[in-house]
Amino acid sequence: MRIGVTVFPGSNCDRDALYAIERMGEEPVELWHAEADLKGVDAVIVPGGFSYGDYLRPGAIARFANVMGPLEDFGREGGPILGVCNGFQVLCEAHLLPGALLQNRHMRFVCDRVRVRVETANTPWTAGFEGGEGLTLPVAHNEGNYFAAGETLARLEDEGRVVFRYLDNPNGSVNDIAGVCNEGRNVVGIMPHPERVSDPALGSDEGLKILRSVMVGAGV
Amino acid sequence: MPETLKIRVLVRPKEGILDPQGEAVRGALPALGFEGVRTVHIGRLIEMEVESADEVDAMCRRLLSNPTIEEYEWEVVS
Amino acid sequence: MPETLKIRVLVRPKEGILDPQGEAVRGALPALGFEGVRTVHIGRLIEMEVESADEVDAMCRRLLSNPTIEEYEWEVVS
Amino acid sequence: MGREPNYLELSLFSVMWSEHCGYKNSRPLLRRFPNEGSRVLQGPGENAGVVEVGDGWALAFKMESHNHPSAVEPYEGAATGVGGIIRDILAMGARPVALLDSLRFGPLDEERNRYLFREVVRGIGGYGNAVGVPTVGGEVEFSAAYSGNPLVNAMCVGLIRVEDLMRSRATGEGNAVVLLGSKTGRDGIHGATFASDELTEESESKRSNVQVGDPFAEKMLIECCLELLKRDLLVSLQDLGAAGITSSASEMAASGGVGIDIEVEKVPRRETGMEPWEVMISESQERMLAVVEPEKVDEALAVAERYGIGGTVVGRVAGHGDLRVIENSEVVGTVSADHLADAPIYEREVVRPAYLDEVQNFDPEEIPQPEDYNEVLLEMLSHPNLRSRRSIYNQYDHQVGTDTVVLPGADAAVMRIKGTKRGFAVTTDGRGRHCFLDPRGGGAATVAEAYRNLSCVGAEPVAVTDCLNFGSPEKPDGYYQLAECIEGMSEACEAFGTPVVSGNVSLFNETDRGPIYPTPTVGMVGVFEDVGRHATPGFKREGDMVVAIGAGTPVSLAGSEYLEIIHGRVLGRPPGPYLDAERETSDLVCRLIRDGIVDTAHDISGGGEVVAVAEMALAGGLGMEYVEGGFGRKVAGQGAGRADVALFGEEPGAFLVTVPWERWAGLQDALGGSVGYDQIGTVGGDSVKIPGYIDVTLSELREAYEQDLFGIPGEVVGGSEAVG
Ligand SMILES: Nc1ncnc2c1ncn2[C@@H]1O[C@H](COP(=O)(O)OP(=O)(O)O)[C@@H](O)[C@H]1O
Ligand SMILES: [Mg+2]
Repeated sequence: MRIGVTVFPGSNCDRDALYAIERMGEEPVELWHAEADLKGVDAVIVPGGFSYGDYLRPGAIARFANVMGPLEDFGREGGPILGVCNGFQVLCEAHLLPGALLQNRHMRFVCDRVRVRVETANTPWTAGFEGGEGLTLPVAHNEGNYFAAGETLARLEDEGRVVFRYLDNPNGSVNDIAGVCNEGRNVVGIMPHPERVSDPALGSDEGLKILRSVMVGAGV
Repeated sequence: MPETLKIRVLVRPKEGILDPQGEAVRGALPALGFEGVRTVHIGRLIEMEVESADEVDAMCRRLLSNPTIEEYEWEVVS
Repeated sequence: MPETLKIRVLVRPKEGILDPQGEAVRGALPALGFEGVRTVHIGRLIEMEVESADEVDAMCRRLLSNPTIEEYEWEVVS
Repeated sequence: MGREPNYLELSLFSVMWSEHCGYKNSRPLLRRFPNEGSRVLQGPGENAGVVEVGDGWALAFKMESHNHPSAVEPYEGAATGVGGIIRDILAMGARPVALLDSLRFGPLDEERNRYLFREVVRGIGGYGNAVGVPTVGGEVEFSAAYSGNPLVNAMCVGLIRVEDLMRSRATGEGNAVVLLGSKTGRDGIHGATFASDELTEESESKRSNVQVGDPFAEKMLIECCLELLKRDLLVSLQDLGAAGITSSASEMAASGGVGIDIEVEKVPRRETGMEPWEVMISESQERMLAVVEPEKVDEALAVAERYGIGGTVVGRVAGHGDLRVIENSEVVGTVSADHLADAPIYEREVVRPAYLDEVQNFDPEEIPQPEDYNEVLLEMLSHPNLRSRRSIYNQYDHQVGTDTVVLPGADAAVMRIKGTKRGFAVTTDGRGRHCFLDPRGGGAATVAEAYRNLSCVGAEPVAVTDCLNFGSPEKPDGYYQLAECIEGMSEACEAFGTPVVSGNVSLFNETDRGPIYPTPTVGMVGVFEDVGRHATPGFKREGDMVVAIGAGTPVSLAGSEYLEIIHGRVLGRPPGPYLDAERETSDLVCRLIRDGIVDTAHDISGGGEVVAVAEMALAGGLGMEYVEGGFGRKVAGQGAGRADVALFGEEPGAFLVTVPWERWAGLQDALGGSVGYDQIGTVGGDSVKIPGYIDVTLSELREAYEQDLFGIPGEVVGGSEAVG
């Protein structure tokens, strides 16, 4: 399977995501922001970092990059996309996902490990789970406080589109939301970093299960 | 070179959106001896020199603010 | 309850101070399809409701701006 | 130079010969440091030191101070300190892979100190997190000696293939000098140093010379330079630090034995009306200077464009040995590059200060013994000098790059090298109070502490970088402290086989309250052949035996945390150094870990044995019970006598390790020899118990230890931090 990783100016978890894909035994493909080309990949990860320095608002500038045109088409056509951390912020800014990520309620950057529950197995990025499973995942962000307006939030909950929920909320997110998906369920945003726990040499590979799920959906 | 216009854009959190910075400032004021401040809200100030004002509104809507959580106003200053 | 005044404070980087945010936004604009923007500067907007304007200047100096690198202006809006 | 220098030339000399660039007070003393070793590929004199790891890999590392800028504007001062040290590593051609911060502040009950502390930590995180280099370790201490004069030392480690090492040596007459990165403004140009009639008082207050960091520009600069190196487009690379183009160009020229012409009008500027001398000494951040062969210039500039950063040819390598500044084809200044890089030197007499007799005169009998040891332990653990640093390092991204094997909170950070079994460990340590009480002993103890911290994660310590933070060397006390600390550090480095390969000096750290404690900080790097074989301090298994290992060196209250925190005294001459015994013990612990006998180890350091036990218990979430009579290390007879000395006293060179029963025999075989050891207790339960003295639950300990360092009740915010 070919999995693309977008690289914006200021992305800094791009190499970590590429490395995790390689460790899964799949083919990582770098997708440079200035090229409007997804190079025929089967799935895309929009990685974490500080695209354009997070200046103005996280994700606000990256959303206009050339690579985003084909990425939006890919998402609308049902292609699996996972936005991690800054990638989640980019996907919200691009309206591929609902809602927005506000500054952490305590106004500090938070780097920690938190307990998260997988709320639904019905997305390409959670297909390898039973719903309700717990995971411990690293977080590292300054704007991870998920917000969606009343009706949007109600719909997310009703339609089972809250994909991950914090068991210990590190940032003040509404309804403890750590990740959501779009209506088509193929685009998922998650604040914690699965790629940081995809190697037993670093103590845990719990995150690999998220990345590998996309292969379940693809019948690999 | 064409003349330029000075534009001022104000972006603020929509009503009801969490504004922890504003909260923190308001909370800190009494300890500094500043009484009588009822509310504080913190937003963004963007000042630009542009060749034409035609696209300013589109820029505000699409880039400078996020309509899900923010509102904006802009004016030509000079 | 006493009447309140609405105050608007604008805080921006002092002259000569690097404004990385403004630079990055200006640099990115042409690629986003926005032409003709010469300069962009980004600062903070602070809006307050206060009972009296007497202490606003002191608040700007001591809390709302960082005088080492920022300058401010303020006005009563209503 | 045979004629009167003009204004531009004078300003070049003035900045280059400042202490910061010229080391005029410290250079003769620095020669004392040993700097050779079998793994050393690059010693002092380059942008960073470099040591060999194995499998073709090398580590470049250096530490630098940003004390003064951080005192003026803490957020940006700390941020630009991080940015600056990253560029030093980048200049060696290495990818920056780890950051550490060594910090000192005045006590947190003063508002200004809290403000400085909070903003410095925010600044380090703000820059390091965005630039994508993990901040994996550091240290912080609070003492009145640093009120108003915080210390902000940042260290960076970079990873590089041995064959790719870059040096800042300009060669090849006619080669292009290329300026990469941000535009040049008036950053860091001090109106005070250069009285200029253009600047009125009013314009002075309206403008600012403070440098602001742009981590986004730095991130792009890193990726751009690494790409240029990968494509073999560079002859030489150099960062722009203090004194900007002047210092970089003259250093590159001097070390290559050539000259450089700078065409100053070509330097891209952020501001209008800049004079040539302003451009030449501007300290605008996020810039690098490269030497490129003429036929490779176009490709190099295209790479810069791909990364969205500036790339401009601003000069040439020339056959003459001068740094020439040219404006629109006219030479506006000429100075010999050698001359610029060769500041004059002052040597002074070393005279023992009178205060030492006073502070070293300490009689422990005057110190009353505690009535309630539980209370003392809790008070110590909650003191800002011993409390958990979690509220600091949780603001730093310590995992980006996915190489951090042991996260902050242990004795040293452990990093892997992808694609190999190898790894490295890194720690920063400083002992200001000890250096104040006994400069030579404290200097040695600083190095020994770093050596212990690496040993107890299982790394083989290999080399040192340092930052010498001192008061004025123009005062006899200050000069004595500097000279003696260097002597002590050098003796320890020799005894431990850890040469000094890079470093930095920050003098004149004084306020109207007096000088800081003499505070040399050390960054030490160690290597692993198999990074999987490492240890951490947290207790891991119920039933493990807890074993104290020591060199038989004395335990003492002199200069201890206990004496300061509980009794409010900074007195006494801490014992040691006992360099050979300390090395033997440390090496032994390292070997136990490498051989797979021990996976849990911690050194006994600030706060003494019980604080070390509490830290191990909290880190592992498991309690410990002492064996009857096990308290106070019996190791070679130490700790006999007063219980508070045994429990809270400090000593050089002791460790706690744990082993399961089945490895006890293996441990005993390995220990033997001259190093003493004792089983002091067993891991288990949910409290720390020392019969007759201590019985505290983990949750009580945690409550004391895990308090937020920034959450002082009733605190007042100042400046812009609440808003910015
Ligand atoms: N300023 C800091 N920045 C990052 N990490 C820190 C900082 N201060 C302390 N730490 C972390 O906490 C650990 C313990 O600190 P400290 O008690 O000073 O260690 P030790 O006594 O072993 O030298 C350090 O190794 C580091 O991982
Ligand atoms: Mg230690």
